[in-house]
Amino acid sequence: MAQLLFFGKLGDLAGGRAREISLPGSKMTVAQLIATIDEEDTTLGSALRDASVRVFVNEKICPTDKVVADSDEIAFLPPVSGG
Amino acid sequence: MAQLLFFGKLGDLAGGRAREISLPGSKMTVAQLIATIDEEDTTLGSALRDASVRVFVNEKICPTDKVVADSDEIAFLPPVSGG
Amino acid sequence: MISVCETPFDPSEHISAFDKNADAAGAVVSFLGKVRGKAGADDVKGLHLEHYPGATEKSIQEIEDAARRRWAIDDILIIHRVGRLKPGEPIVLVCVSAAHRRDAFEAADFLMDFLKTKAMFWKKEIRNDSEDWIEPRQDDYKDAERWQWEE
Amino acid sequence: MISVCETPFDPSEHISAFDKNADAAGAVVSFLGKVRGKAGADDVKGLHLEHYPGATEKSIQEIEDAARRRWAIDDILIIHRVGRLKPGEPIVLVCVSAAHRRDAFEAADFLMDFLKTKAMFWKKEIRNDSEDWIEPRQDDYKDAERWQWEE
Repeated sequence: MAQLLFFGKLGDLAGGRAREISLPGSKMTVAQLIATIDEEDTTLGSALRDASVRVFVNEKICPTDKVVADSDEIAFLPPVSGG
Repeated sequence: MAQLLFFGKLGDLAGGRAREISLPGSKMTVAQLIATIDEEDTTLGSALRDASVRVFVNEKICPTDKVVADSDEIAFLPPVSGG
Repeated sequence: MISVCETPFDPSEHISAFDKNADAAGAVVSFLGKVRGKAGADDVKGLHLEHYPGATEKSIQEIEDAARRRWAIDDILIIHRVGRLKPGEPIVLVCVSAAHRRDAFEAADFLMDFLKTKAMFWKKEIRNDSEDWIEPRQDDYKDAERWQWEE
Repeated sequence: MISVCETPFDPSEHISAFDKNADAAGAVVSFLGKVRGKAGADDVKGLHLEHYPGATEKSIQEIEDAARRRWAIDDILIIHRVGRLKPGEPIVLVCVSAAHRRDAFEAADFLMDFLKTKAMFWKKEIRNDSEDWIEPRQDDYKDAERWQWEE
């Protein structure tokens, strides 16, 4: 199972910080993954597509044409605000 | 008696931080006072005349033509260095 | 040292230990950020702070490394709270020791600017009748732009 | 609060008390200056610091007042040692609390620049085989010139 992580306001929209998704043998890109999510939940889908959202795969920033696998951790990060 | 105060390197030159001097009924200016000191001790006298030295009379900065009285506290301040 | 902690911390304890270790340093600057009980006219009941365990620490380490490349620094301590915070509680503590005060001041200032705009934290402000995810203010971004960030 | 003290002080005690009082503040910046054991290649055995009782406190108060006119500050603490100091001992502690971090950082920086160049202290460096009265370095004057001093 791939692990999806939603931080900040994205977690509120997703109804939880973490979600598992099965990507067995898929050649899905991050963009395609977001499209799949969008089919079920347009609000979350368009929030994930926002230009301010960064995608990290296994803790490394990635473009949305990155192909993801079933063992990956895929994190969606809205603008940060520490301190 | 007027109280003379010498700070920092001026105290070392004067051989002490404080000195009393009698100025009864005098109309001596600070410049004249320095000249009097210079007669006895040229090294100290010329150090007191250095452009970097500020003169405070009763804790207020004064020009050297300020007339000083027997009850005054006259302080000679070389460049400061705190912190 | 970098620490992300889930429970309240006592800043003076950490500052004290940091000072005692900073034996050769001439200057120690510390910054403490606390939850304010006001945001504009509204009362703030608290903050909720999230992080991305592992990745957040890495993002802070990158900020520390950038500061060390730029200034002559002896030591750096960064502690950042996450979880639910009440007004008055410390959010972030940054300590920097250096031989000279300018290095310590600028590095602490730099660290805070990027902890605000680059470190992986997300902050929700909890008021009596609403909750809002906070993003850095324009001023925060402007502050961070004063420095040329070098990867 | 302004304090000129003849005996060693524990900075963390004062920082701790200051933090606890700074309830409404969002930001607390502290600066601690310590005696370094090195000056260039030479070992420093200690410092001797003189002040002008009364006038010195007044000169510090003027610096604090100037900072308060310039930034939105909640509270300021300034402690300065005088007398004979050993390497590692605190010379000066400055704490500033404010609603926002930029005010606290800049005010602390400003206070230190003028404590170095305007407050009435005189400092002698004691080495193994010599003693020298120290004057501010060119860098100290340049730092202070960054701010427009307004009487």
